[in-house]
Amino acid sequence: MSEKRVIPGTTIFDGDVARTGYALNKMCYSFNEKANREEFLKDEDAYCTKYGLNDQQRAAIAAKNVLQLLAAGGNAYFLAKFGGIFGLDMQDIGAQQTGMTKEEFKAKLVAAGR
Amino acid sequence: MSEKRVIPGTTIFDGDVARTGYALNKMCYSFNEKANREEFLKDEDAYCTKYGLNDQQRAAIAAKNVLQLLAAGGNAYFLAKFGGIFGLDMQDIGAQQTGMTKEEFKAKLVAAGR
Amino acid sequence: MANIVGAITTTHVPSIGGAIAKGLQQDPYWKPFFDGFPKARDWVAKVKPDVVVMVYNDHGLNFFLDKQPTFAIGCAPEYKSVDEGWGIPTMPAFQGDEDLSWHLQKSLIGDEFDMVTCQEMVVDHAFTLPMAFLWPDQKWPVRVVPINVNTVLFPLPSAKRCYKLGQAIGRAVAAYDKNINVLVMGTGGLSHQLEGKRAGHINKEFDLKFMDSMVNDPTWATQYSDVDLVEHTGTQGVELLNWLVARGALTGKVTLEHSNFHIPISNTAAATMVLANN
Amino acid sequence: MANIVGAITTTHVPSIGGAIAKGLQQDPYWKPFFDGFPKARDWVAKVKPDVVVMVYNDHGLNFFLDKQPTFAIGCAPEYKSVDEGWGIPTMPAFQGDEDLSWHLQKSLIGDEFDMVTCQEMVVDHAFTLPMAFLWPDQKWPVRVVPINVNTVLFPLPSAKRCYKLGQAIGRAVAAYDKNINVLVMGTGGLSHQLEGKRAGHINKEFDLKFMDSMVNDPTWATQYSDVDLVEHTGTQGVELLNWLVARGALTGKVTLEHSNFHIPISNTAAATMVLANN
Ligand SMILES: [Fe+3]
Ligand SMILES: [Fe+3]
Repeated sequence: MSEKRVIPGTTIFDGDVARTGYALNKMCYSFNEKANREEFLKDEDAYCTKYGLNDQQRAAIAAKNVLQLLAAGGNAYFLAKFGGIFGLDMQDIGAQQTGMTKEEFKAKLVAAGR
Repeated sequence: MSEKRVIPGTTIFDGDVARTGYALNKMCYSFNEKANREEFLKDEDAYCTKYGLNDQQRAAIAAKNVLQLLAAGGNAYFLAKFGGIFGLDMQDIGAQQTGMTKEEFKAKLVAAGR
Repeated sequence: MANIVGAITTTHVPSIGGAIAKGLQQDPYWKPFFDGFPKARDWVAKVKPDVVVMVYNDHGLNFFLDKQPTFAIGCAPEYKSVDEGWGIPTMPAFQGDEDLSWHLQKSLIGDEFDMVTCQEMVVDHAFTLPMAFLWPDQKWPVRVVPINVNTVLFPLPSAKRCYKLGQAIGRAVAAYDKNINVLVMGTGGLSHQLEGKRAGHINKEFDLKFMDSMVNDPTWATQYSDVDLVEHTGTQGVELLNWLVARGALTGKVTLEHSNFHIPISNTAAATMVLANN
Repeated sequence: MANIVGAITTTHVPSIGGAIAKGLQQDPYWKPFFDGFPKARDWVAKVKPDVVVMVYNDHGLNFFLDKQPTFAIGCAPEYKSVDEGWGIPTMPAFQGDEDLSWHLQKSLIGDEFDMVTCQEMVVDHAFTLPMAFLWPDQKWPVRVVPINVNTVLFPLPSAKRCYKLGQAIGRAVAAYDKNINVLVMGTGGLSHQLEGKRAGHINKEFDLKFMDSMVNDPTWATQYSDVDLVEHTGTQGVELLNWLVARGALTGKVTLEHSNFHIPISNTAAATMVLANN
């Protein structure tokens, strides 16, 4: 197979990533339902076990670290449901990933409009 | 829309049929699981209500009549799971629909091979 | 014969749902975005659609990776707005146009589009918010037909394929034997990227070029692969594929009735276009 | 580069599962059907496939009408055989070839086939029985890639579209950079109709012509619409679409190694073909 194209700072959610991330994404998909979000919050560890997460995925969930979650095969559309549990908005998540403060991240977005 | 082609004695499971039959087919789909088959057998009526079957569909289920089930929007692949609950094989079902005895129906199949 | 009145394409950022629920439409942050809609509503009142064909992407609500469609069509009597994980208020259910859905299903599969047929389906913000932009009272005066495009799992349907799907939808609606007005909508985009070290990527230049092409050069974006589109517009900017499907469905002379572009709403370059089809 | 060794196409009537479970292979009713397999097994032993690409139709086990695909591809690490409603004994799980699955997924979507990608999937008799015909000990010596074709909800993908899907599979396998042997299987048919007053419809003449065309004139059946195929072969006879996909995947010179045809098994004209691809 040909070499994959690399876009810095960006993951293409293709088969390779989807393969590693399936259990994690399936768990996040379950968070569409309130009862599941509550079950997760009551015992995060048991819930991760129920969905068969591997160690890397469990660590990323425990750390609530988006870059780690992505590296563990998470897809943004599903991870957003995990982020929602903790009331994180997209600027919180953007700031966390880029190492900026939330204010800096927002300023960067505003600057893109000029 | 153009007139539909008619093949005597045959239903084409297209949108028109699928629309009327959805609840019935959904109930039959549930019979993939043993627990559901048992729940149905315990109280057929309550189970039909749970899946929202209309009167025509309920009557066809109660009568275990395949032609009626087809007329009510049932699809053969799903109805087969309903038939399986009662241990009906495809020659029982064929005989019922064609008004033959099972032996006559089997003889007709054998004749088709000559 | 059915008549395609035009297309409305718009961003569908989830936090807009929160802003609507809190009544922040006149708040300085939100005003430049919500100001885009009164003119769109006036135009809709004029063209009187009976049905909206809504081209959007599910965000992991109705579909999961166990069965991820490339293209799906709703053929249900109604579509419920349900919890998608963040407590955005849900909206009243949408009444399906089953006749048109099944007509399109038949026509598209006959045209070699390998649609997933959905007799039951729930819809997320990508469907509900654009409806609420046009009808803020959420008393939907139209029936709907959902068309879903995969923007989750790569490869995505190519921009070229999406445009062709739109053309096939246009042909099918034109051949429909009921005398109704159909509005096509395409939701999502424009440039944004939620994840990774490049989170916050926005590409104003590309977006403006793309918006221009929607009027004057509709196949312009079909030169790009899915990964090209990620590079230019961000990982979620690819949602512009829904716009391309909607644009492809316009069969006549297309004129721009209205457009709005504002950076940022949430992490997104927010845009709306109203295109008439004559 | 991957090598397509050939195709095996065969009937998949559920009651065959019962006959296997009860050891009735030498029973006078079943013998003419099971006698078709020793030669197929000998050929398989000779060509040594590493992977089976299994083209079949789900019978309402993994898919329901809430999300009915036209074409789907399995991209899972394994596929379980589970209860499909009648207590046919289940079989050991099948190991997926994830690398080949994802290669095909990418290639087919790139080729404008709008596949549903399935990272989780259970398989029914249409998948399991043909595997058990070739490997009666059910110790599967191959990995598998399932390809699912809609034969439930009309319109079906046309015979022409199915043949083209097969050609695209053939191209994709030929372009795969691992040195493996791939056997394509197509299951279902031949003529049979389970339901309606025409139940028991069988069309020997059409079946024999179709079997001949599989060797000598593979696009012959692409002249027929889905409803044409129902008329000729019965409501479930349309499962021959799976055979057409498998045949389309053969890229070289095709020769008939073996065939078997027997009426009836259950309500079905039962047939098996072994086609080598050189
Ligand atoms: Fe979105
Ligand atoms: Fe079958």
